[in-house]
Amino acid sequence: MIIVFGAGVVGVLVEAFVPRRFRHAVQVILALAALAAAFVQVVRLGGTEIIGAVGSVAIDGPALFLQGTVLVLAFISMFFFAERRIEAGGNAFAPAASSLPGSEEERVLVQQRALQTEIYPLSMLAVGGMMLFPAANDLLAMFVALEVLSLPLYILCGMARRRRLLSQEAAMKYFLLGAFASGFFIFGASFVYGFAGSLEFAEIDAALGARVGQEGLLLAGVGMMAVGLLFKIGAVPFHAWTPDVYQGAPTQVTAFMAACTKLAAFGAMMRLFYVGLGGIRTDWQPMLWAVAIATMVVGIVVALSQTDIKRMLAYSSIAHGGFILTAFVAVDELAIAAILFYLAAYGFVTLGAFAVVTLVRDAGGEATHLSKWAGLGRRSPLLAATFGLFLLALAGIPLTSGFVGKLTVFTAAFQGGAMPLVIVGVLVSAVAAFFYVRVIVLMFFSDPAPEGPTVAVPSVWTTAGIAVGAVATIVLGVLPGPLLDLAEQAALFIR
Amino acid sequence: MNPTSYLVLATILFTLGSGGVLLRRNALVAFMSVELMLNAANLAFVAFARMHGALDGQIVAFFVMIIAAAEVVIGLAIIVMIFRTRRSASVDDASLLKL
Amino acid sequence: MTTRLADQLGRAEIQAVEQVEGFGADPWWIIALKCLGIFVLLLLMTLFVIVFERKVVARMQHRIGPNRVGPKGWLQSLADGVKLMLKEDIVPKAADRVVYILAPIISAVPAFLVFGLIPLGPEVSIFGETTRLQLTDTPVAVLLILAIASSGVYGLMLAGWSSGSPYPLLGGLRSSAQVISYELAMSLSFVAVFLFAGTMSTSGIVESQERIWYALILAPSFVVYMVSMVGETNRAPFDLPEAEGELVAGFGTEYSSIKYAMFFLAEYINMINVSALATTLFLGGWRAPWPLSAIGDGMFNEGWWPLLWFLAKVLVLLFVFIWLRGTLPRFRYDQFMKLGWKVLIPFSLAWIVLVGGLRLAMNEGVTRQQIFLVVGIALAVFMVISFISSWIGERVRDDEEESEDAAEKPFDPFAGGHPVPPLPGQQGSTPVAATVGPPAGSDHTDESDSSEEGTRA
Amino acid sequence: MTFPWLTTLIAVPALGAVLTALVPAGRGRLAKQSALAFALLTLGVAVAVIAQFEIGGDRYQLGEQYTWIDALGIHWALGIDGIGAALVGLAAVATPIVALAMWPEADAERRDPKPFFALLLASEALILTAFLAKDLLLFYVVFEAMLIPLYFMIGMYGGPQRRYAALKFLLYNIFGGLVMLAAVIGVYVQSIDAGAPSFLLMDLMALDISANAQRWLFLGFMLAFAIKAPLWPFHTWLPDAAAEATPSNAAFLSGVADKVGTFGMIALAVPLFPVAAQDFAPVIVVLAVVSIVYGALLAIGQTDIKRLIGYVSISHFGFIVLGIFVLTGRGATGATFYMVNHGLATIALFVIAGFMIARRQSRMIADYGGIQKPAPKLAGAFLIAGLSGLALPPLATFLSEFLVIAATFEQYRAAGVIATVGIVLAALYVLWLYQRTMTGPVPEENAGTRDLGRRETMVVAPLLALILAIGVFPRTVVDVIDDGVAPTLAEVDVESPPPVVSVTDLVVEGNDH
Amino acid sequence: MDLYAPMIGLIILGAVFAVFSVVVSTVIGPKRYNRARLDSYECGIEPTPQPVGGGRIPIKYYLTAMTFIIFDIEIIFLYPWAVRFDHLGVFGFVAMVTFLFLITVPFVYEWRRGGLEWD
Repeated sequence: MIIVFGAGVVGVLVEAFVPRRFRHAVQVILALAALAAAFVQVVRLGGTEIIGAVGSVAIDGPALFLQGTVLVLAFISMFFFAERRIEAGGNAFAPAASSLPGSEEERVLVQQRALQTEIYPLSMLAVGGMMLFPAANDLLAMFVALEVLSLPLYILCGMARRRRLLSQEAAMKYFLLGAFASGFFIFGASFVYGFAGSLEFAEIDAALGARVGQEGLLLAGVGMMAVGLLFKIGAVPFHAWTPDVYQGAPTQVTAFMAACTKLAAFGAMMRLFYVGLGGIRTDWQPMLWAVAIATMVVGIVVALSQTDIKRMLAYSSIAHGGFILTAFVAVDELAIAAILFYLAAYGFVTLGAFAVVTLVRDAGGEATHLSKWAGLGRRSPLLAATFGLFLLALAGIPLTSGFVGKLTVFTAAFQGGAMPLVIVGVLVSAVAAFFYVRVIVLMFFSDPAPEGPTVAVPSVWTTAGIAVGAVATIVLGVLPGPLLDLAEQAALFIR
Repeated sequence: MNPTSYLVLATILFTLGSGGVLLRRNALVAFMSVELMLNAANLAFVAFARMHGALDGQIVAFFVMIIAAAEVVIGLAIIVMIFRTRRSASVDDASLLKL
Repeated sequence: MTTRLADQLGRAEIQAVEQVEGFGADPWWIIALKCLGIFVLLLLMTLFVIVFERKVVARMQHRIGPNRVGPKGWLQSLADGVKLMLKEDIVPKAADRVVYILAPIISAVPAFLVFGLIPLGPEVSIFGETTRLQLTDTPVAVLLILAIASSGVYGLMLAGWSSGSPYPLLGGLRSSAQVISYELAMSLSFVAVFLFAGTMSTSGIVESQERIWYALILAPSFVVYMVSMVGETNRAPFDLPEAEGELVAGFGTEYSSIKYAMFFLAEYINMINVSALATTLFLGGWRAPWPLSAIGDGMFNEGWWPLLWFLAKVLVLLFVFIWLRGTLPRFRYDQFMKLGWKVLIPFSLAWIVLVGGLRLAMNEGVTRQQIFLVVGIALAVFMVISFISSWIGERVRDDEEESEDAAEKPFDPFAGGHPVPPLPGQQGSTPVAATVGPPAGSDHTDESDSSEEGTRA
Repeated sequence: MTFPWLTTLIAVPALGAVLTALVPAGRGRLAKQSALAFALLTLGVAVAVIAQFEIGGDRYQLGEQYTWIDALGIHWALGIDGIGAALVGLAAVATPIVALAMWPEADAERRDPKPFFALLLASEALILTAFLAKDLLLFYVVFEAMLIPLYFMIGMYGGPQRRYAALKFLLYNIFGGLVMLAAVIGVYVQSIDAGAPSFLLMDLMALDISANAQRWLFLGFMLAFAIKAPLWPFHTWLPDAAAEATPSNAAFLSGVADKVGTFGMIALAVPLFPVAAQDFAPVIVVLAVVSIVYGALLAIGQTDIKRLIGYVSISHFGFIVLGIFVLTGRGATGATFYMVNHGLATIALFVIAGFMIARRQSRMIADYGGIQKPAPKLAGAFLIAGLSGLALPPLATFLSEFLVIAATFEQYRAAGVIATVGIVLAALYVLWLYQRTMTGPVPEENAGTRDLGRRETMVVAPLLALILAIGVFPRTVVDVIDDGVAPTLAEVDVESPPPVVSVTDLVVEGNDH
Repeated sequence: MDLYAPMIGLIILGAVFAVFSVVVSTVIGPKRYNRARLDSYECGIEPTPQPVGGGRIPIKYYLTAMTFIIFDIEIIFLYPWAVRFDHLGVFGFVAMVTFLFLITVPFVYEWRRGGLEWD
């Protein structure tokens, strides 16, 4: 974690001192090296269980698992960030985020092939926050991590090279609502603190049974903190930002964000609710039941009517959050393992899917309208097949990672006594299959649109990233054993 | 020390803030409302810290302040950016992203 | 983390630090008396300082200065005040009325407050009540002073904004930018003082200077403070907000009558304030200067005497203000900001670390020789590094300029948000100019840099 | 370690699918040849496997078991029993025939034929796995996974409405599948609660699941199977799919793939949840009877040949389900036997209909007439296939239908009566179809109809031969099936033994007719 | 609270004085209407109408404000640290140096990227 933060800091310095033409290479290498080094460190730490940093950071199975996953996913995301081929020499980001779209200044920068390199330090900082988030062992560290991971993302969202207005708008919406949610989180935290007299989860847990008469305070606090965290997850009814932001943000960032933020947020949520508030689970379980059902249903039902591929994936991501929540209400190790696995599996799929979206382009940039995807299977079967694979994984068809994920999650939920949730989940998955399959139909069975989009030939960066995503999807679908074992071993929080 | 009155104040501030975010159409105002929410949280933390006779609540308030500052910086950057591109800071004008 | 930190600090002390010895026990009438006293003192000093300034400056310029009103012209400022009171009060029609009227009040009121926290002397007896010669003190007095002082900025800002006119707006912005910039340096210069004093209460700081003034042992801090105090009060040579040549009268352009006088008053009181603060923090407060303090077993440090020393010290500092105004030309805005951000702040930060390190070393029992040795080596290393880095930096900067010169864009008159005419050497974005590449040269550094500036945001 | 016959049986078509997919584009013929070769090879392996099947041996033979996902107790567990053996045989026989039948059809398509053949082999591999799986999750995985190749087969080739049909097919089945997933998880959770998490069928069957839980889980399974083996009212995807897919594809779909549904009922739903099966049997019997009559009535009303055959299938699936849920050995044997026979008959019908459509370029019955004059062989084949749909002795279907109806009469007399009505209706639609298409005056445009060609004969002949052969010598097949049925129903018997005489006796008795 | 009460007295006094002066001056000052006098001052040229809600504020000032906020926060941390310096020992010193370093990084960045250039 410190390695990543360090890399972020060094990245800023690089930004400051290295001349422009070397910046990109240096930043990419730095980012990748840092992520790899951090991953090695996480692996070396495997199995340790300590509470460090004066009690505010807990290194345990779930934390390490999620940190490792975040690192791997971020590593792949960096591949996409580094892609320069599809935008004729530039990457997918505006050369200078502050320049006015269409202004002289921008034109010059584009001509110069100026590259946006600040994305790397920014994403390093975000990754650092994501690593801290699931490891945070007190309310303060959790809040700090929440912000550290969010703030760079807000900015990253506004940096798209094409469709700048959309992108900036996404950034603003994300920012306003995100800040709103973190306001809820911290206010709720203050109530919980007021109730328990301590910030540390273990002590909060201890206080749950000890203090009576102030449950109102506690529950209000828990509710508000849940709002903050559910927002990050994109659960209904706090999901309103997701489609807008996913659509508006540069697709690479969307991929990164969709995969990694969800991961980190679920990790944090598990720690908060399991470790800190495990004692009052009967109080918060009904709430999460309702949220889970609403999330699944709304996510899928609204996704049905989408015509933009990024929005559709956004709603699907909301729904997947709902699936994970079904397991969340079953508080046991099986559930933790299931969630961990699902998150990892989902991360790879999402990354891959969004990366494919970056490749389908027309004159105006990415062609995200569904009608433009018609007949893609004829024109570039390999790409369409890959995307089809990701869609099938999202739909949870067997032999893909999505299926195993769903299986584990529903198993956990079922065992935790949440059978109605499982049934809703299953019904909703069936509906979900409809729109995933619809895209496949469109790609393979429709005649190509006459002036349809072209598929950009990516450089080795994106190709490698998508390939990793696809391979992971299949491997986790066919041979999920090792990762499942790992998740199971990791599924124990320390207090 | 009885924190009730402080809590009531904090809650009122928080409600005002959240109301502001939801109701005001100007991005800057909404954004300031968010800051108000954070400060309400600060107040609550400090009040509770007094109640428990512990310092950690106050320390949290410090951190919240930094984070609020960081948010200000980021938020202003984004809002100014939008303002420059479209010469308006109204949330309603930013409506390219619709369902 | 926090819980444990709190334990480290010791919970018992929390309650203890909430009171400052010797305060908070005055009867109400003494408080009222003190308030009134401070108020009158400030008004009188303002009146005095204005005339004093005019006379000193006149003397420096070989003029006579005011000499008509009152004995030798000493009532000149009082007369000016009365005159301003009787002038027509104009509210421009583009102005935001409420804010426009409130702005001078907002700027004046905080100015009065600061003095409430300044210790003017030790314990004295007023009508039989023993009390300290200070309105009040709190454990965070200096912080409070800073807060009060900076709230005065709102007055300037709002005045500029509410006038509904371009010059005041720019003036207001400038002055607030200036004030907040220099406030940073100023605040940073205090840190070393707190480090030594171990308290933020003003009386406590004066107490701790019994042996030696901080101006001596913390000379760099003092220098930083002196510079920033001038910047903070918008005084020459840093009086950019009212730079007549550029901005007419800055934020006060649209003000007239007593409202204008209010700003004026606030400015002068602020001068007195910062001088008083300097006295308190660095010059031993009300303590008698060295030779006097030795006389008669410290008799000059008791009773009402210290008030005299205090005022004398303040006056000396005020004289410095006037002296500066009389001798130094006005800075350019960019030079001024550069001084603040690129010199004072980094320097202060480095100084804080150094002081902290030294004090830590002393606390940990390291001997002086060792300290000097380490400091010497560190200095040498630092110099070598800075030399090399500046050398490399130049090279890199040259590279960068080269690469960016190619992209030199035509001069955009709206780049800063406001239309400005092109500087010599810059090309307007007329069709003709666009075809002509501007000559490569150092003139363009700023321009190309500012194109990048926003990427940070 | 013995030779992993069953894995080989699955691996051969899977390998074939991969290799066929790797055939370079444009070499359609090579793809076809490769697919056919692999399908025949699979048939060979299947024959070898079935030959090793010992009647009266262990319940599951040639078992293989490897741990797949340890964390969830999932295994790659295969085994073959009587029911499985019969259906494996069916699938292995059907695939090369379908591949061969598709041969000309593929040429008529505008698309590259390669994907079809690759997908065909892939789905064969998955279907075989389903018949052999002895791990519930493995079964589920292939049960769902096979939808994908089938979906593409329908969606990429066929009539103008094929995309709609494909989507409908997929959605219906995914819906059913996901509900089943919930039930699968439910069973698994039961096993966790029992302290031995496992997906192995043998372990699961040994579980003692409470009656209430059984009912819910049973419903979950049954929904999926009922959709797959289209049981009224979950049938509506089949007519569309049958009408829009290419004829040989439709043959494969309803002849082979849908058998997984009925196979699931008899091999999974009933033995896993014996109590629930008994509770729900009356309901399902009613549905089955409705299916029979409804399918038959709608078949009569159809104007589209393929759609008609689709409805015929629904009617026949009704018989199969009926046979299973009378819950007697006779019924189950009959149903399984029916599966095989119906598979053969349906394939024959679809394939021959496909030949006709290829000639006339129309699916409308009204466009035909008098075909038997210009193309007597075609008409003859069609008649035999049709009659086998009608279950006329000595054709194969007769015995199975008889077994089912006899068993039904023993248990549910009313249902038996109504099911018999279905037979009458069957006679009506088959004969009427034949009459409308083959007999009568020859319209001008049908005068030049070619008779069956050489390859077409190669396709039809083995089918008809098999139908006839099994009809005349049912004993072998029935014995094999019966060997599987006995232990399966034993689970039901444990709870409440049905009033049955020895199963074998009944079969023999039935055979004597 | 007793410590802060006297300040309120001073606030009241200052406010009364300021408000009183302003009010008195409006009352006793002359009123002579003149259109030109009520226009905003632009060196005599026809005043440009200001947009509603004040004019546009150059971006530069936002930058300054943002940087200020960062340092202000830093100072908030420095003050208590300085006051308790002797009690915090080596740990406190190291922590603060780290913190200062981290604050310096963006500062250096801004410096290098031209955020500290005024013109």
